[in-house]
Amino acid sequence: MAELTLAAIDQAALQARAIRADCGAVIVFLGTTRDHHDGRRVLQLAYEAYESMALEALARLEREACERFEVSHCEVTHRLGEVPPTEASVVVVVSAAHRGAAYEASRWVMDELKARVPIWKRERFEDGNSQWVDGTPLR
Amino acid sequence: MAELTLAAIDQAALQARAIRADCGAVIVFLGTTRDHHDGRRVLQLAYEAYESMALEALARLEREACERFEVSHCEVTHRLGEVPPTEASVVVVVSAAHRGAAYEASRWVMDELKARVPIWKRERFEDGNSQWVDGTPLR
Amino acid sequence: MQGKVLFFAQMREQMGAASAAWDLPEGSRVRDLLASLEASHPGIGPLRPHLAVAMNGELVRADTMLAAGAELALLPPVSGG
Amino acid sequence: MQGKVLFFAQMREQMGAASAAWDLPEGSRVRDLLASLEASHPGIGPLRPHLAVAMNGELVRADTMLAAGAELALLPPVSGG
Repeated sequence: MAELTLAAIDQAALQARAIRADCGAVIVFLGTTRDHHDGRRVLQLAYEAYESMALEALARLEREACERFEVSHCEVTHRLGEVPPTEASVVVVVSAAHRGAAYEASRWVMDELKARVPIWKRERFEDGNSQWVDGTPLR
Repeated sequence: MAELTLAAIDQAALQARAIRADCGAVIVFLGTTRDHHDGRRVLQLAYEAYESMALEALARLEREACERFEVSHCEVTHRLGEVPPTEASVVVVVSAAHRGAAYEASRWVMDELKARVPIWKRERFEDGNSQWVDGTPLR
Repeated sequence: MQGKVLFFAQMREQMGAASAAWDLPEGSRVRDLLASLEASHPGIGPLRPHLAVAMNGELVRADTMLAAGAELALLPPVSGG
Repeated sequence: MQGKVLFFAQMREQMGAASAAWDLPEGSRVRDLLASLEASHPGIGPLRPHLAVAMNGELVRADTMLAAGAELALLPPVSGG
């Protein structure tokens, strides 16, 4: 089930729900915070969301992934608030009988998430400045 | 570092080594044991390997993945011996600055692994029979 | 006709608030709301062409009629992931 | 000229052993080893066209000359993953 969380993402729980006896492939995608952007050192990322609409959009991505690809299970959790470097801001877990569909669905979910979910990322730099990351028009 | 193991694969350790502050994307592929094959119930899979050559082949896949794709880290562990349903027989972890390269590298490693690593899978069925799974000529 | 409007990210910072009430004549459209906000906060001008607008959680166009009591949301380009 | 040969998967089961010693004249090739094994174990005939052969851990062709002391390995189609 799609989730937004202020705490660290519980990857183990996501993965436990995805592993099924009829599936041969599980793909876990973790989007992690990088410590540099355009040559500047990033101390922290922070995310905010229009939560009700973002949750609905994530749930729709999960459903569409199962309709468009031969996958049995798709679940997305996005973290909000401050995310320190190397921690995951988003985790997508997909399971399928065969790996080809699992790779395609996972990639599709991440591509769509970047354009269809009202979430915004702000970078805080070592020099004290911070800025909203250039985004994609919501569709 | 490529590894063959008789015990359950230590995914947490693999993943901890893959998460780096300069990488925005980590992809974990788990190949898990299915409980059916061609309509028959599979109780257990067992793997055997020509271990020295299989380890070298896995290590070569890791190196080639980093050369062919823009990925920072690639590590593969394959389990040997008996693997109960829903447990992972193989785990591939790839990290990269950008997710496109990570997806491509992970998929490439799994495709190549199926043809380039001397490992064999035997299925044991509910009816007591067992058989070697149809394979791919080693190249 | 009244309702609420939510601001996010850069839009929230430009407006200096996370939300506001709107009060516009019957028959007003989304673009009328945007124009009235820009009149009071000219700083949002550069952002305006890049905004998406949601009404009650669904994306709407600039010429969509406002509904009484609706929750609008002004959404700059998104950067989740 | 002597060496060792390893058998895996179906090949191991057909041979009834995981390995054997080989002893062939100087100048023998991989295909001579395969032929001598098939002579003593005709059951491997159907497998033979599908086997890959490694010598000291590297894949070799049927016409590769055997090296004294080499470890050969007979490798049925693989199914890792």
